[in-house]
Amino acid sequence: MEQLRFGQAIGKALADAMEADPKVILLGEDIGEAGGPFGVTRGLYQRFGAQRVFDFPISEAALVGTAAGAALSGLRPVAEIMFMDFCTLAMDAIVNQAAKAHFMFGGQTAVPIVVRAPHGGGVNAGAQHSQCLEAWFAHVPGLTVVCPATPADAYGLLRTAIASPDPVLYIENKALYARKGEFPDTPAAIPFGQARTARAGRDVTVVTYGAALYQAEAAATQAAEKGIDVEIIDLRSLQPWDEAGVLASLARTHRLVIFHEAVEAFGVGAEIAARMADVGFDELDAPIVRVGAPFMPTPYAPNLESAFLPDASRLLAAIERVMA
Amino acid sequence: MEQLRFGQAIGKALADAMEADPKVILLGEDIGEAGGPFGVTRGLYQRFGAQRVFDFPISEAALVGTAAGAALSGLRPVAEIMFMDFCTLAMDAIVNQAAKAHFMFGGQTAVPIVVRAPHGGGVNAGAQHSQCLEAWFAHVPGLTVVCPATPADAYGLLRTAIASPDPVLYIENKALYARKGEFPDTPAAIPFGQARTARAGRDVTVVTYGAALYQAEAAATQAAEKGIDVEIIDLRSLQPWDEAGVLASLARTHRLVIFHEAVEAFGVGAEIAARMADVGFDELDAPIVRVGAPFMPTPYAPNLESAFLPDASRLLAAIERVMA
Amino acid sequence: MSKKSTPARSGQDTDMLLACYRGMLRIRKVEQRLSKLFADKEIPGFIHLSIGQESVPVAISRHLRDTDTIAATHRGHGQALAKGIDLTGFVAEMMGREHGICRGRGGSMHIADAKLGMLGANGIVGGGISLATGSALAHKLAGNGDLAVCYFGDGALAEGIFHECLNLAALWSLPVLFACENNGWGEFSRTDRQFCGSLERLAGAFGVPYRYADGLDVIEVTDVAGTLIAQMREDRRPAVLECRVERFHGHYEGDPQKYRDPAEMALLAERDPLARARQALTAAGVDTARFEALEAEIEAEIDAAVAEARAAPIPDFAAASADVYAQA
Amino acid sequence: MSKKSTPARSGQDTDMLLACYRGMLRIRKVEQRLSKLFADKEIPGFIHLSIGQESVPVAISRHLRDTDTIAATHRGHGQALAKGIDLTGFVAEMMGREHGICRGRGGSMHIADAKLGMLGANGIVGGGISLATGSALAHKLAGNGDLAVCYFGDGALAEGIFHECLNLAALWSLPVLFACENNGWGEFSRTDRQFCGSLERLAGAFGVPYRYADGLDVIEVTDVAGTLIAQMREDRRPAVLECRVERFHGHYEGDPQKYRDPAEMALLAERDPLARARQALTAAGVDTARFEALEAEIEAEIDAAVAEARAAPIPDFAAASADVYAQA
Ligand SMILES: Cc1ncc(C[n+]2csc(CCOP(=O)(O)OP(=O)(O)O)c2C)c(N)n1
Ligand SMILES: Cc1ncc(C[n+]2csc(CCOP(=O)(O)OP(=O)(O)O)c2C)c(N)n1
Ligand SMILES: [Mg+2]
Ligand SMILES: [Mg+2]
Repeated sequence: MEQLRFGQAIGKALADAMEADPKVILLGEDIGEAGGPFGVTRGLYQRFGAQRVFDFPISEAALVGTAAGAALSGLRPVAEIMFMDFCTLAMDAIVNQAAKAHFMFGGQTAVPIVVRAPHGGGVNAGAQHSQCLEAWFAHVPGLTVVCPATPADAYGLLRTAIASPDPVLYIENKALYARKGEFPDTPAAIPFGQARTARAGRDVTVVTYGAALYQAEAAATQAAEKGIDVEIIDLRSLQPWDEAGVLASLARTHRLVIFHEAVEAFGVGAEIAARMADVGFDELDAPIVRVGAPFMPTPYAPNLESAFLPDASRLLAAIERVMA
Repeated sequence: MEQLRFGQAIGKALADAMEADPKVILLGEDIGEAGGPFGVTRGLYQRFGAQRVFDFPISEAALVGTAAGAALSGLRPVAEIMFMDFCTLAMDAIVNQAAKAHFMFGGQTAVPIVVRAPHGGGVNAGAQHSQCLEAWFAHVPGLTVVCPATPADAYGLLRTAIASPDPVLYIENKALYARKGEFPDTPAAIPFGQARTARAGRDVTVVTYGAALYQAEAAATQAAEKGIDVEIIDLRSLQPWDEAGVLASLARTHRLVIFHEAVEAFGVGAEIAARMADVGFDELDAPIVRVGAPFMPTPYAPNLESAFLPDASRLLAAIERVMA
Repeated sequence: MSKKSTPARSGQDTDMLLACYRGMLRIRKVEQRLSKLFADKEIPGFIHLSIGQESVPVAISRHLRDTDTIAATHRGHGQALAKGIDLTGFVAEMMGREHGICRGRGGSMHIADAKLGMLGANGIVGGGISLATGSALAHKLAGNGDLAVCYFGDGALAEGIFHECLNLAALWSLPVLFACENNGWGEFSRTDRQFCGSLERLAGAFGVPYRYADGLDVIEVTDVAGTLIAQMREDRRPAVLECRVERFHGHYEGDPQKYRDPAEMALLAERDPLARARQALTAAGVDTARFEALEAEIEAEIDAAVAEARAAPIPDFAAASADVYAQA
Repeated sequence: MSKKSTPARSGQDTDMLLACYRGMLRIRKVEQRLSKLFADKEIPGFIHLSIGQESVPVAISRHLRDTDTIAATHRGHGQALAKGIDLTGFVAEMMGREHGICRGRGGSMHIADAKLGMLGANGIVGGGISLATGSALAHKLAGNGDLAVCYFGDGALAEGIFHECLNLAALWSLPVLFACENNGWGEFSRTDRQFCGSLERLAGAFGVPYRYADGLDVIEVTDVAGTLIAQMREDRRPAVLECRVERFHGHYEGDPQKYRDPAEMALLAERDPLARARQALTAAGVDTARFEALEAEIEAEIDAAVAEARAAPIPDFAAASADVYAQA
């Protein structure tokens, strides 16, 4: 196993997919010669050329809309939205066009696009460059939503996303780009809808995804010192998500905490909690507790943003609460 | 008490607000001379003139963006998005501009806009003219989201929304426009965040909002025949929502079903369920069950759409399940 | 409003005009039947008829291949029929049947026939613009000589996506024909109260060739579209075609059009591309019997399609709900 | 690139040029200090400096009232400073302090001063365009004679919202000045690889007056902006102003600009509006002592602001989290 950075794993998945299938093209602002705002696409323009890697004008609605149109005509475009916050400009193409075409047209067509969108805070970029909006997309029938936490998952899920005939929101936390992790010698595609047990434990299940995983691991370590054995489920896919996997863990631990960076209210965690309060009700020995960002825009000042972002200590407090 | 149609109550709230405050203006496609696609603004152009009621070009992004800009400069615009589905084109103005300005600017400014958006199906209008997307907006700090079910609430919440210094998504189910209901002689503003007990009952709490209320009432009647006494809470406000009110009801009935027209997965009901599985955990005698639309785009064919829309029979089955 | 009718210059010209007339008549007759089926509640929801606007898709489609793609609008029945959509599948779709081209899941605003390169009709004004532009990108990269046609109404000119795609198509030299069916109205409002730009000058601002044609005259549209499309097959660049047409019916079927000036309505008959073509054909010697035969032929086709659609089963909900994703 | 310097035509002209020079110098010096504070990690996040582009906001602001509104961009420090924002509040905001104009909640991309009619800087490219257009609608309805200025970069030209608002402003006669700071770049890509429209012809397509001015010459920009704005106060219509400027620093501070041709970079100094103005002032007899005094004065102001900002407390989280809604 070599070590690879998260951002490099994404770049490698793009490169391997482009190598494997000439129909894969990349569209995005500054992704070409410049290698992308976060360097994720570095070298791809040079390697695959201007007929495969397209620097897009600053027009996000057209970006996703043309990707969808190209997909309807046989290509497999991967569109990069520079910051997930800018998805606001492309919602029609994502939600009303790409997500619905297969169904509305009675199964005649498919829209195999991937929309890559970096989310997350921690870099003092302010309220319009930090949002985690995945819950919106998970609510839209026809979309698939994934959010990897490790380089191996980043690679595997992106390969699956690009191979998928359906539109996929592929969400990458920008704080992870530089983070190194183990990378298999022969990396594999990872199916949608399968969670990964990031840490086995007996006392409480923590469900998380994306960069929050690392805070969860830190909290689990601290909890272990207090004699609490935490199981961590990294969802990886948010739509579909691994309900059976979460339920199986809950059936062992009987306690559930859901942890994510996104705003807690009406976030992804709400759906997990709601399902477990239904299908997992008989397994529950304690309230289901969610830990997410408070209900406010991402603040700029470093001290405000640190207080805003959900962290290990808030998670630990929630773990202790459900253990009490 | 006279009887008024739901759509007329909205029109009256607009008229009264315009009468009371010259800063209130209306912006929307075909809302002027034509009286609006659903007749809601009928007569307002004739009454208040072209300086208060504006027919907007078909450009939804500019519609909400200019409303927000006008609000920043002292007006109180009410913008109509013809179908809620077209909010996809105005998400940036709603989410990145209007919702955040007060916070981002350190409280210097307010953005008193109301975005009126008709949601809901039942008229065989297909996948792009039927969506209930309220969960998106409830997830966005800075926005207020309301969804009335009765003419009186439609009036009262719209007056409150227009008077509010904050951006409000005011969601009206288009199937309700022609529906008549009691209308008080001196209609009052209705505060945000207060649910209404639409039916008192002891056995199970049904939380709902919008047009689904009427299906819930039908289900409650059917349940009563089976000896089940249903309490119906009409949320009215979705962000903020009346957590204390729902909890108080749950503390009496110990059983909770959440019912809405929107797609169930990641919908508004998920948040209600998640909160009750936390703060209401000790009150629960049964799983929390949600009933919403299945995870698919709204289909066109009448038989498909009927099967798609959540109805009293599905709700009744859920009620029976939690009573079992 | 000029009253000169299209001169039928030769036998060949007459054949072509007759073919155009037939295409327009077929759309007209189909939509008149849809209007009736709608009034009889055999078609649910709402439908937008293109009666008065038939010349544009008929003329454009004469120059299209099966592999060329089109993005259609909410007022797109004619666009679909002219591209060659199967009539039974089309009618059955409106009627919400399993044999509908979209298996009853889409309806009038979402008619699509993938085999014919239809990127779908669209319920979002301007929604097809970026789809067509993207499709043109695919054509360009495939090097197949195909092009994409983007139909849109004058109301859609105000949407930002038009600007974004005009820029992209010009910047990247994409073979997309932006075909504006300008009927002067967006729903219940005159377009001149909604949009004050000149389409010709907008196209010019991006260096995109622009041509105007009077939709009253199907031959003029055919000629102009032919010139643009031939050029596009050559140079693989975008172009804009604007056609003035009239919307005879309401915005949606059942719209009483109270907002329209009766005097203006009264003049519509003079702006009927079918009447105009028939006049020219008559002048060229086509006789009544021929017209009657044409009508009968088309009515028979429609009767058969409607009968077949009526007989078709309604769609199965379980199957529909299982078909949200293409991935099995 | 012409080397002629702005002729200072009279004593009055010299005073005006000096005032412009002082305004530009103040922006330059503030941003140079921000650059240092950023390098020293006293400013977090990312900031976009407008060094090389100071002439445009300085020139425009000369014609603005306090009650005129402006929508600023992500590269908007100069736009805010020229409008008169309090320097301490400005610097403290960058430093994330409670005394920041936005109480540390906004940062560089969200600088706003409501008292000065600032509709806010914006992190969304093109995000301010509709805000300014809406503000102009408010001015128009209030009948107050005020106008709105919408600053935007050349990269924003590709966003559809520009088209939508240009149409609206022209259609409704809204007093909004669309002021394009054209620096030839959008992030790391040349704008000519992103946008192929002519702004002049776009404006023309909507019948909106357009003027170009060379941002190298602050007097030229002042004159042209003055003409447009005077006209706008009169006729209450929109106008477009395009100014060519140079972006001396990277897209964001710390950007090594490897993607730029060193030869082009070397020529930048010749395109410095401050150098140009100083040259003209020198020719008009302004001596070194005067320049030094100016610099010293500005540096002292900046020193004081930075010191005060540094001394300010960091914001309180509980207070911030309670201030998401204006409604108490
Ligand atoms: C984005 C969006 N906004 C508004 C509507 C509602 N709507 C449907 S058709 C229409 C008018 C469109 O006018 P035009 O493009 O000229 O087409 P026409 O109906 O005249 O053929 C409007 C406003 C819509 N469907 N989509
Ligand atoms: C909607 C949106 N898309 C992309 C970005 C990322 N971005 C920030 S600045 C910029 C370039 C903008 O270019 P221009 O408008 O010319 O302004 P300049 O930076 O040159 O002053 C881009 C693409 C953004 N902030 N918002
Ligand atoms: Mg029209
Ligand atoms: Mg620029």
